[in-house]
Amino acid sequence: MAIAAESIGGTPNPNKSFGTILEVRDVVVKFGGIVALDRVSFDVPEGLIVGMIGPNGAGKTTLFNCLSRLYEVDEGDILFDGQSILRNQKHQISQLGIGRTFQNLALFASMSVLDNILVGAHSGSRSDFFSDAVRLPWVLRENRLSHARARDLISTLDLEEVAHIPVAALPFGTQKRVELARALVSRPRLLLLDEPASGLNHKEVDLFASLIRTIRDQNNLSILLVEHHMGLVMKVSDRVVALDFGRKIAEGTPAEVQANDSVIEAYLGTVN
Amino acid sequence: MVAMLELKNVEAFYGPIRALHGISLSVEQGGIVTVLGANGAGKTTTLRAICGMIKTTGSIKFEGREIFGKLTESVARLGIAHVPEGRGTFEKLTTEENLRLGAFTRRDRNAVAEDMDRVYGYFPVLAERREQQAGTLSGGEQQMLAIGRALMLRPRLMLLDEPSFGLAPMIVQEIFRIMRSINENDGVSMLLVEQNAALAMDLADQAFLLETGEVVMSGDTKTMKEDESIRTSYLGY
Amino acid sequence: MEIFLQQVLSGLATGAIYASLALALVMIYQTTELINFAQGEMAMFSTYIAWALINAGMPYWAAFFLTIGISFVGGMAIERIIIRPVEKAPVLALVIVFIGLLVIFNSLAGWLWTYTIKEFPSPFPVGSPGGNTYIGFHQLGMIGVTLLVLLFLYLFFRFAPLGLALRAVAQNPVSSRLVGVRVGWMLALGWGLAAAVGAVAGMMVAPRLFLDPNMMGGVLLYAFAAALLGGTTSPLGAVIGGFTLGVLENLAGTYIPFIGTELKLAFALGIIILVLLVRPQGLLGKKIVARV
Amino acid sequence: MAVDTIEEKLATRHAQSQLEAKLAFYKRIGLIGLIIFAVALPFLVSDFRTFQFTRVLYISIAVLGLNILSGYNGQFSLGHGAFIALGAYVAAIMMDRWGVPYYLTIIPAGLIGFIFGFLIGLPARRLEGLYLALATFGLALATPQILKKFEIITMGVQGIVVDKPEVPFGLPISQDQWLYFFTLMILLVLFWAARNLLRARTGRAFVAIRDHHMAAESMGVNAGFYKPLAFAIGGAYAGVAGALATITIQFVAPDSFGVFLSITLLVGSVIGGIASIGGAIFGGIAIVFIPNVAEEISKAAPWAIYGVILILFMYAMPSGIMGFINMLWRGYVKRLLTRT
Amino acid sequence: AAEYGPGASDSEIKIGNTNPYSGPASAYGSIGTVISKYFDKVNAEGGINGRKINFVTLDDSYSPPKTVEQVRKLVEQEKVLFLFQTLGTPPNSAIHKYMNAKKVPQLFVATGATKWGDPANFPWTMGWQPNYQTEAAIYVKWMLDNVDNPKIAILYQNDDYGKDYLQGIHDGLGSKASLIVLEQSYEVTDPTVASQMANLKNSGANVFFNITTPKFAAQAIKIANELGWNPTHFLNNVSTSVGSVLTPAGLEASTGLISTLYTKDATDPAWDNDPGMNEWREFMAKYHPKGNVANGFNIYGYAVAQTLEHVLRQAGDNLTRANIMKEAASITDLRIKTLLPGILINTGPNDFRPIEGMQLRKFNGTTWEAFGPVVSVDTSS
Ligand SMILES: Nc1ncnc2c1ncn2[C@@H]1O[C@H](COP(=O)(O)OP(=O)(O)OP(=O)(O)O)[C@@H](O)[C@H]1O
Ligand SMILES: Nc1ncnc2c1ncn2[C@@H]1O[C@H](COP(=O)(O)OP(=O)(O)OP(=O)(O)O)[C@@H](O)[C@H]1O
Ligand SMILES: [Mg+2]
Ligand SMILES: [Mg+2]
Repeated sequence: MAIAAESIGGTPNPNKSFGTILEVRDVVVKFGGIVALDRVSFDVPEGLIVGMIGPNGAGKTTLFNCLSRLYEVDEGDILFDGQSILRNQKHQISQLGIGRTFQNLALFASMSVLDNILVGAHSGSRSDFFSDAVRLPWVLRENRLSHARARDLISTLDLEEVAHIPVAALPFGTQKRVELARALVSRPRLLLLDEPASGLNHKEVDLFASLIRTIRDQNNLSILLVEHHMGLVMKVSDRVVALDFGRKIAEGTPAEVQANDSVIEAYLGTVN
Repeated sequence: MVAMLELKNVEAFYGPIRALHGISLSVEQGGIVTVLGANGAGKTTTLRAICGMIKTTGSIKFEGREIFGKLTESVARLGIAHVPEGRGTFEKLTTEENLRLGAFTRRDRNAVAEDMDRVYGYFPVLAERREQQAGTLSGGEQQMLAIGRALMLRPRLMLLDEPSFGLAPMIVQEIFRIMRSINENDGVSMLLVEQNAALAMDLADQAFLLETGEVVMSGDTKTMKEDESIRTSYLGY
Repeated sequence: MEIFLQQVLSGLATGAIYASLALALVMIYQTTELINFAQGEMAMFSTYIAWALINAGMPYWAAFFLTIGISFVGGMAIERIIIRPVEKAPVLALVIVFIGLLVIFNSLAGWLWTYTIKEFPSPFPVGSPGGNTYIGFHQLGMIGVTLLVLLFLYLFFRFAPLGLALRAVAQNPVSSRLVGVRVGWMLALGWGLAAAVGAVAGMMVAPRLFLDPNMMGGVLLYAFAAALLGGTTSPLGAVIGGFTLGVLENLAGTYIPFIGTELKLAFALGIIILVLLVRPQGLLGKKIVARV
Repeated sequence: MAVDTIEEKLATRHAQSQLEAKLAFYKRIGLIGLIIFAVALPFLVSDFRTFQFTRVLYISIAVLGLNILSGYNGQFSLGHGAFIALGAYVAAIMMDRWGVPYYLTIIPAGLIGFIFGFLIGLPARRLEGLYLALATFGLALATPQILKKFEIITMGVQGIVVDKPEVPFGLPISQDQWLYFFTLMILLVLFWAARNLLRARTGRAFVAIRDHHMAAESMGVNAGFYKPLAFAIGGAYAGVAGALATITIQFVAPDSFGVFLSITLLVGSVIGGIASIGGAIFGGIAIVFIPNVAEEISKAAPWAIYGVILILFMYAMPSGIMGFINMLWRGYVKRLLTRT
Repeated sequence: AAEYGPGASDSEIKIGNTNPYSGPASAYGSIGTVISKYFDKVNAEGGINGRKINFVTLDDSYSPPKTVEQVRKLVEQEKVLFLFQTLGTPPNSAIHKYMNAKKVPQLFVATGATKWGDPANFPWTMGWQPNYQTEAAIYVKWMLDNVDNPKIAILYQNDDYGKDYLQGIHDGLGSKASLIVLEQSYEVTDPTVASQMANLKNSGANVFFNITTPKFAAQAIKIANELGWNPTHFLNNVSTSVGSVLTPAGLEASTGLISTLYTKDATDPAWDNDPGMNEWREFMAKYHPKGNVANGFNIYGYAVAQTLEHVLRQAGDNLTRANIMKEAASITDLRIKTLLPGILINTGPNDFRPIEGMQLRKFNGTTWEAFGPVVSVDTSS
């Protein structure tokens, strides 16, 4: 990855505006007898990176799936920009301005990198099947714009060499970058990243940290980041939320959470 | 003493693409070897080659016998367990069925039951999720399941492809503890691919560094840890 | 009321026909997660083998079990020889091979034994219990045999580790190999068992439907529907599905004038699809969830 | 993948784009050549052969519809023949009852195919894989029965006979040739439209749903709309094909639209290459000519030969003819790449 | 001097045919096969007027579009002199217009629909067998004369063939159509007709018209017996084979069935020593050993091929399409030895229905016994 590494470190984000972009209110999700989320509440302030940590099975991905409306919320509410998103359907979420990546990769295996990213632009474009079929001029214009944006991201994320290769044949780390590009192409305002650094080695994690911050700064993004790589979480997060057994057990600055006893007991272990 | 596993000049192919360009490495009886390398270096491919999962050339010997060209299932039946990249969960089966499949080749029912309890002891969360459809487990739970399933084989050699993948820090420590204990108590040898190089280097006696399908450096872990480039790229200090 | 009873019983008897082939479909589904479109024709072909054996003077039960054996081996051979080259091909390529097998068996049977219908003996006594006009010994026997096959499959999947291995192979052959499951043999075993179960089905239905190369053509769709209605992974579901379908179509054909006998199948299918819309895993199938 | 300097990177990229341009040029030349060949064909062969190729053309249109639905959108249909039947009857009834000229039946047939496709696609949203196969198989099975049932409209088992279109504008060609050109024209328009559609937003949405349903939704693709849309487009293509079939055969009857028609379409689609546009043409050729070949080989059991041909085909080309051609093409490109 | 149309020459007469050798109707394919074999025999014995018969028979799977294609191939590419015995109502309907526009004879088509005997509108098309409506009308007439207080139940195949019979029954009943208490149909793809039979029995009918093809006929007879239903049971001519329908259904259950026949039945012991049938048996043994003698189609095909042979002999050296049609329309009192005694073939410029007579027969447990004279009902309307 050839990402400029200027903005490594915890320099405060100049775009910070202190509005709240996402409010999670007392969310409960149950699967049969299992309570995966138990009255979880927290906010993501606009322009900040909020890290979310917690043991395996704590409910982090479940929360993401609620935000994407892939899972139904049993109780509680989720507000984006002050509006409940629970009235929206899954496909409307990206249009609201929430983009995401997936923990276990969810790429379109047969498509090329470029096409994968272009699907990400779906919600940002308007053409319908008829205008597509007869190539109306405005469709071509729109298409050119999506392509330009995708090309931009391809070069930012250093994917040029593989732009036309079907994603299934790419190494894991590259696929993760494709997912990131796909999430970014629709210019989301809130980005949900589910374990973006898993499978990366130490150097790659460092590069990734700076990449996230650059992207955030350039696009005025807010980010909710789930990660087990504590180094990364501590480095990039402005705030951290910790979950355990579906409950929020701590919230605060990275340093506060890292020092929290319940977090150490449930998550970090004593050696760290 | 013959090496437990010995790869000589192994090349591997995805269709026409050559992903390994002649790898040689060996794992001693009872030893732990780690393979490091950047994304796409060929670590996973090396493990796949050993298990006969892709087209390969060269020689692969297990306990002195050539296993090159054997079917994957026959390799497994020799006592080689593989925790694959991406976990390879049987998504529609339950947690317990996944574990039972791990012991498919074994006939010692009682010991299997014991091992099942042992795995549940290592990963209590799996015990709670016994009847849950494995595909709905969280990422980390599935990773535990993959490791548990490999243990159910009672292997003599374990191939571990990023066992810490997606696991919470505490569980990672736990898993490395388990690996060490299995290695020490049961004499299980291990070939470990791991991004958390610091932990891997602590556990292993030998390390191999791969770059674009070739071994570029190897040696015992103590000396390797001293290496400047390894420190900056993999260990981060 | 009498006609109602008549139709229900006749529906059960017909349902047993659907159920018996549906069991074969469930068997193959467990190993491949696919429906073998040639299953019906394979069953028909097995029945011709039995017919030829009986005609050559072999006692019924000897022919019955020999046919099951031949079908088992034949099913394994088909998998090893014909299916294996496309094992890794896209699913649709496999479907085309199934269609190819279907027409080959049909045409081969027609060529060897002509399209003239043949009588096939029933192992059960002629007539009906107490001389009733509702249900005969053969139909009862057929229902009984179907339940026996069901029991066998249930025990097989419940207790034999092989049953679990078969399901594993269907879902994830790569991981199956990693735990030491001999995938090739499992597939062959699945095909062999499906062919054997199909042979039983064929020999049970032939006395009712008469043996001809198209005997199973019509049954296949019903069996397919029955298996899906019951839940493709559940042998018991398939049997319940078969009986339900048999009764449902009879009642629809009898009591809904517009549907009549022309659209009774379409109607029954419509109902099944409605059920599946509400309960996509079928009546007894386990709900399978995909998550990210 | 390790390219070190910017200069090197730019140089390889330049070479690559030159190569791409060259390959695109070859493809275009090939396509133009094919079209010229298609136009010249009726002048090279007999009227009977021309008629056969007309069948190939309209069947190809139906297969393309199925490719869009099953190949690109991943919705497996065993009942596509129902839409052909629909289009065929729309055309037959318009021509026979209302005296509408044949060329005015094409668009209504397509539209009605579209609407019915959409309606059938609505419940199909909740059915996947085998369940959809069953539902569509049922549709195929019920088609002739429904056509027989609604005798007042369809004339029941008797079928409807229509007239053969006359050659317009006093062109010096035979009726069969005219029909061929008429069909070819429609085919070219529909293939062009399909190509545009599949390369654009809609097509990407179709494939995204096929590849990863949930991720597609999260990217903003409304599967609840696009899945029925794929059915609708598949239905529209099949409807047009049905109208052309009526015009070409001049007869419709329920028994022309049995289960076997749907199965045949699927077979053609897979043999041609299901997730491809060009494959539809090979599919059409396969559907029309494989039975003839089978018959040439054995009169006694042509169907057995047909089955054997199918199986052998799948051995040789598991991804269909187009998949095979693509493989050769990629091999060729690779050789070009290594040479530069 | 000889006159030739396409496909005819000093040495050869080329004849086209389509048959379903594949697909759901493939049982009919044996007709095409036996006709081919018959022409092998004709050729082996020196041909017709010194010319060999070249019988080109193609598969159409009973699918009309396929028939059109195959027939165009025969006419335009193979350039046959005429078509003979193309099989099935829908396939023949599909080519009806084409054949008449091209003025190519569509001779002795293998279907019993009424529309093939319409020389005024379709002078190039001719049927052969008694049409289904005639047969149905014969049953109805006899029933009205002989059954007290009839209540009629009908089982029919839901296709052109079944509907034609149904039409015949309705026409025959005329104003008495209300005597029908229940009609039930089945599809050829149905596995069984058990449900229909239960309903028919339950309707309280005492007359049963069984309009089914062999497999379903056997099922219906068997099931009626199991249900303990004993109506006056009319079985259509299509399914009268003793060997392949009545024996599987059970001879006892079949006793009392009424049908009309026009061909002899090889499995009927009455014809065991019949010279006409012995000729046919010799033919089967020598030229078609794989053919099933219990299959009535083998007698049917033999008889219709003999009819054609007669026409071609009569045409002599004038082998134009027009003359073939003319000769086909001038047959008088032709007797074919495998047809029942008393069945004569007659055609004329306005009579395109070669066989119109049939004889009612009743099954006595071993054989079909004739009763009453050869009857024919005029259905040309
Ligand atoms: N569809 C489901 N059905 C049943 N249980 C589920 C389902 N989805 C999630 N769970 C359970 O809910 C709990 C929370 O899962 P989730 O994936 O949110 O965990 P997580 O915090 O993301 O863990 P990880 O760090 O391992 O990814 C887990 O115990 C999991 O087994
Ligand atoms: N299925 C595949 N098809 C084609 N090429 C592949 C496939 N899997 C891997 N490769 C290629 O083989 C090379 C080695 O990949 P491999 O997966 O072994 O890397 P790795 O070292 O395990 O990387 P990672 O850390 O990302 O897991 C890569 O260049 C990759 O693109
Ligand atoms: Mg998670
Ligand atoms: Mg790897």
